[in-house]
Amino acid sequence: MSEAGSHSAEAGDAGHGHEAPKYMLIWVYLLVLTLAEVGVAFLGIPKWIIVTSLLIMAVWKALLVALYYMHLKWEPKRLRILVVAPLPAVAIMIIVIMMEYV
Amino acid sequence: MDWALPPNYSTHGVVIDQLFWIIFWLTAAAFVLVEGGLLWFIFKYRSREGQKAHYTHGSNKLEVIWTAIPVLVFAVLGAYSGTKWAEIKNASGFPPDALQFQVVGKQFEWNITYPGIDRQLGTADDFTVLNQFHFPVNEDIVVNLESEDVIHSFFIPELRVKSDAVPGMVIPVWFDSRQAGEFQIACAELCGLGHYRMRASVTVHETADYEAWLASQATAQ
Amino acid sequence: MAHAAAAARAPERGLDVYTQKVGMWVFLCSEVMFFAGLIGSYVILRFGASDSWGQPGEVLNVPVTAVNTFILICSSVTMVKAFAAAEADDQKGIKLYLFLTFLMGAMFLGIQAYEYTELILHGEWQGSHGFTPQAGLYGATFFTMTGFHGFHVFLGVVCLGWAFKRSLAGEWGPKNTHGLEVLGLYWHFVDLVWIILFTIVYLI
Amino acid sequence: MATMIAEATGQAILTEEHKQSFLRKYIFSTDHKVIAIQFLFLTLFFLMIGGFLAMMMRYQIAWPDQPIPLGGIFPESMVASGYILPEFYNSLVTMHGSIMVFLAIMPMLVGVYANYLIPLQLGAHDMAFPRLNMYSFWIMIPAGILTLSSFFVIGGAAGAGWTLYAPLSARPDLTGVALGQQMWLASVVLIGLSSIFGSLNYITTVINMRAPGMTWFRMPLTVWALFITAILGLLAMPVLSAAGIMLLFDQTIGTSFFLPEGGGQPLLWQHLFWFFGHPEVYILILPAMGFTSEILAVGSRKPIFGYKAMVWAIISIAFLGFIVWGHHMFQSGMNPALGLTFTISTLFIAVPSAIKTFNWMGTMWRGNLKLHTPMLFAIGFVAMFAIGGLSGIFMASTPVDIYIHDTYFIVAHIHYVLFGGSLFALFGAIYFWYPKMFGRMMNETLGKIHFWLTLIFFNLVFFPMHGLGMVGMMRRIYDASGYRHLEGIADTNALITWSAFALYASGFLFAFNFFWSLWRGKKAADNPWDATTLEWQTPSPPKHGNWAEVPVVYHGPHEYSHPGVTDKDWLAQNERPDVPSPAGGH
Ligand code: HEA
Ligand code: HEA
Ligand code: CUA
Ligand SMILES: [Cu+2]
Repeated sequence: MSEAGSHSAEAGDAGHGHEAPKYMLIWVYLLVLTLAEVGVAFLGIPKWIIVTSLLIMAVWKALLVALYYMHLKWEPKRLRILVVAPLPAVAIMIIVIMMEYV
Repeated sequence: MDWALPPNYSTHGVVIDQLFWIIFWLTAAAFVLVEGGLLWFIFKYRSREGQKAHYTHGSNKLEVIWTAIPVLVFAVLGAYSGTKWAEIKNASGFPPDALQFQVVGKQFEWNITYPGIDRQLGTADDFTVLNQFHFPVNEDIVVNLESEDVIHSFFIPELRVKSDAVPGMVIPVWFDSRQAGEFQIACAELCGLGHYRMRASVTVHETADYEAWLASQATAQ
Repeated sequence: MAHAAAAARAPERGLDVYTQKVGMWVFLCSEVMFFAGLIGSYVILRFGASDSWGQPGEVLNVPVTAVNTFILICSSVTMVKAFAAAEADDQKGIKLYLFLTFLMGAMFLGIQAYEYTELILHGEWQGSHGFTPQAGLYGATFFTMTGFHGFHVFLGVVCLGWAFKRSLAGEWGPKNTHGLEVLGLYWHFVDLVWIILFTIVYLI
Repeated sequence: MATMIAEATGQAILTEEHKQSFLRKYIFSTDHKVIAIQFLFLTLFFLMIGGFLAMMMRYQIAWPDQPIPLGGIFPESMVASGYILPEFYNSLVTMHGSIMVFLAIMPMLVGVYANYLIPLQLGAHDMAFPRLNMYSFWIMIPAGILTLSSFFVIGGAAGAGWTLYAPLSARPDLTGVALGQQMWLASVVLIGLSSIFGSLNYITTVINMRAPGMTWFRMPLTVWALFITAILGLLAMPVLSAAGIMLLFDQTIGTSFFLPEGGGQPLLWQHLFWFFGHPEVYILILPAMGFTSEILAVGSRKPIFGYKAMVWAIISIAFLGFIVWGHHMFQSGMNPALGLTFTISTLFIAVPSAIKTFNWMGTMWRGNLKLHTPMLFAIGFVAMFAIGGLSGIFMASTPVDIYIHDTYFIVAHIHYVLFGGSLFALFGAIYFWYPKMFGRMMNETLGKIHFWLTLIFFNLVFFPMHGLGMVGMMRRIYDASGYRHLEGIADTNALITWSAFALYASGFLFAFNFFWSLWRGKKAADNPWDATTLEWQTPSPPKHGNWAEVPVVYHGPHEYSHPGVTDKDWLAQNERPDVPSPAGGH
């Protein structure tokens, strides 16, 4: 997050005040992770390992997109707070309803 | 209309009524406080010639007081309600020797399956009767609620029982009656155009009468 | 009207980003909840229901969809490149990258349409021929989730076409990047949702 | 989406609008004030419709064995030989509830007043996205048409309750309602879209477009309430849309999300619905609380008591609002272990409401109460909301809810919070902001008569319903005769129905006042109530663009009777920087 410091509150916009992100590098990451996902899905290992590793990779990919392509990494903290605001609601909804079945 | 809960005949209903009246007095006090306060303020502080309002932004002390008191009251009320709720509804805590029935709701009737003389559901002497629910007094009853089509709700006001019957689920409900008598099952969940008339009779027998009724049903079968 | 006569002081500090970007992020928050409703239902139904789900590759054609995922990810990178080009005032780059993004978005939809047709006509699930939205919870959740995602892609493609048209007139540039950035946010979000969907629908 | 991007490319909103055609100025206007007034007329119309449906219901409940007067004018599918049919009664209940909630109260609270007040009270020229704002109004039109016309399609209007529990709502063969239900769902999805567009606008405007000096804690409580409401709407409505679409698929294309025979889960519908539904009821009360705070401060000539506590109360209500939904499902067959959590969270959500109630009383305490019509309605709000809130405590206690769930006790609760709460505050708001909106005052005398009639008949209608609930009368029943435990309630029901007619009639007194004042009302001054917030520092009605020059804010929102000001008992937010502004506390 060192870039965040160089970001001036005045300009206020991503894309200014920080070095051009390495978009192509992220792209390579995403592709490798996708391939890894497809590979893991067809491995003959216990299901729970598959599921956990797939979920981790999916979240990882999603974070890459959000942080780099959507520039969240360089956005002011206030915007980042806004963005994560719905996530607790999502978690509560899904987890509580799932408790119905345990 | 008398403004009262109907008489209660079930054991767990005592708890319900007790809680109802606790909350009643609690809220009555709050009611008097709020409504009385408002009326008093209206009379006392209504605008008059030359009157000036007292300039204040509030008081942290008061703020803390009227946050803390409700928090305390609600913590106690919540804990008590939750405990009683678990006692009433938790299927794992139901008496194991309770008399089991199966009740299946269906637009717009109640099908009651009796355990028969052997007191066991799922045996050959089970039989099903439409819209008539008979059971013995002073005995733990567990009804396994099911539904064939939509959601219904099994409601016996005098026994303080209510639970939805949901298609695809079996929902056990525990209650008893400490007095013999005639009641009704009402359906309390909107279930279609006949919802308002989806009722069944409930007869709570003295133990001996129940056996006799069972025997009479057995011969009728 | 004389609004131009600005006030002596600057407006209050908001989120430190321009209004349209705030608006898009707020909109994406609601989109998160929409997909949470759909994906949550899927998770819950799958977790709690008796219905069974197909193993990866059993019903769905994972290789084809993996290619489609690849396309969508590539379109994300071209989208962000278009934005970078606009910042750098690289007019050729803007046009090229916008066009590529538009094209890949359209390709995604084409492949999804192909996938749907194949599944409906030749899919096999629980002995019945043809895998349709009526094929149990598996079919219902599959088509609803991917369908709504596809619908979002479709909206994005329409907007991309519009943005591309404007790029032909040279309207994007360092002075006018906001539209592209906001469109990009939407497009990346659609990509992000697909990342989740691909994993939980096709691979788990 | 496309519009937002279009707007993102940044055309100046205001400059181009010197000369507008009539159509652009009054019909397809992007001016937030015009849109607000459009919403006002639309929602008052639906209030009238929703009330009319209630009158038909009340007639049936009170006199189930008598044919309804003028029954002949209804189609045979609704009223057969003078008698309301049971399936039509179900449609009446359903459509009454949903029209009131989705087409009357909610859009009146946010569509009208969030639109009107947010830019004006914050010192902005307009909304952040004026065009999107216009769409959010125009989307309501097809939604309204769908809703109204669904009464006249084959099978009639939706009849599974406003909560439309599956499978009843999902399988047309069980109700006979197919198209009507689908139209209902389509209309709710549209309303959801409109409300999301609205919320997006309000949130962005509040965050990014406040005038200089308008810090967070100088925002009027109305804006705070509307802002938090918008967040609730933004996060809750999409869940309803998603669930509604799945239900629509169950209805139309044969999926089985909520149908057990296809492996689906009926309870999933309830969870999703109430995950939306409970935040929804707070959407319906928070703005009302905001208006009340505002009007009470103005009418008491005092700053709001405990402004910061009020703000935090609003925020915590919103937060807790997302974790209490299960209290609607205590008897639904939900896992009983969830009951405890939901009881506790539900009881705790009453704490911020208690804080608010006591702060309202604190605001009136040692005030200089001007009992004009808006003030009367605001006080009425506090009095009635308290009753509604207190009845909520009964249901929040799980064991008690076993007995009173789905009885008229709930119906009493609903109306004390929604009518005694939301609608009272709305009446107050209409009287209060009418001069700003239309440049004329509403008639005070008629207003006071309207208030007293409403207060009296409202209580006569809904207070006895607590008694009906205690006796055990179930909700949504077409005919209560035939139940042994319900013998002897006929008189109460007749009393309720007569009072309901009178209540409805007093609504027309209000309507008369409203329209009469449009043309004949006394010309309003710019600031007829001597209020401090920014909207009153503009002409009545404000010009397009609101301000020639953006105001600069120096003071908190409710500085009445400030000791540093001697010539009058109020200090506008944008006036006299030399008066020291006491920061919070005392
Ligand atoms: C504006 C709408 C609104 C509001 C604000 C509320 C507020 C509350 N509601 Fe209500 N509710 C509805 C609208 C609303 N509700 C609707 C529409 C339904 C029915 C839906 C349907 O099924 O169709 C419903 C149903 C409903 C149920 C389900 C009942 C059932 O179906 O069995 C429950 C259960 O817990 C509940 C509880 C509460 C509580 C605890 C509050 C609390 O927030 C209230 C808090 C306020 C106070 C408590 C009063 C002020 C406080 C004091 C004066 C302090 C002192 C008090 C004490 C110490 C006790 N409500
Ligand atoms: C905000 C909401 C709201 C409002 C205001 C009302 C108002 C009224 N409701 Fe409401 N009601 C609900 C929301 C509301 N209701 C809900 C959500 C349900 C549950 C539905 C369900 O179970 O699914 C319900 C259910 C319900 C029932 C239960 C039905 C049943 O379970 O069988 C009953 C029964 O008496 C009832 C009666 C009334 C009456 C008599 C009014 C009267 O107060 C109406 C009086 C009308 C007015 C005061 C309007 C006056 C205005 C005008 C005349 C317009 C002026 C016009 C212009 C200026 C243009 N309602
Ligand atoms: Cu069965 Cu109502
Ligand atoms: Cu609730």
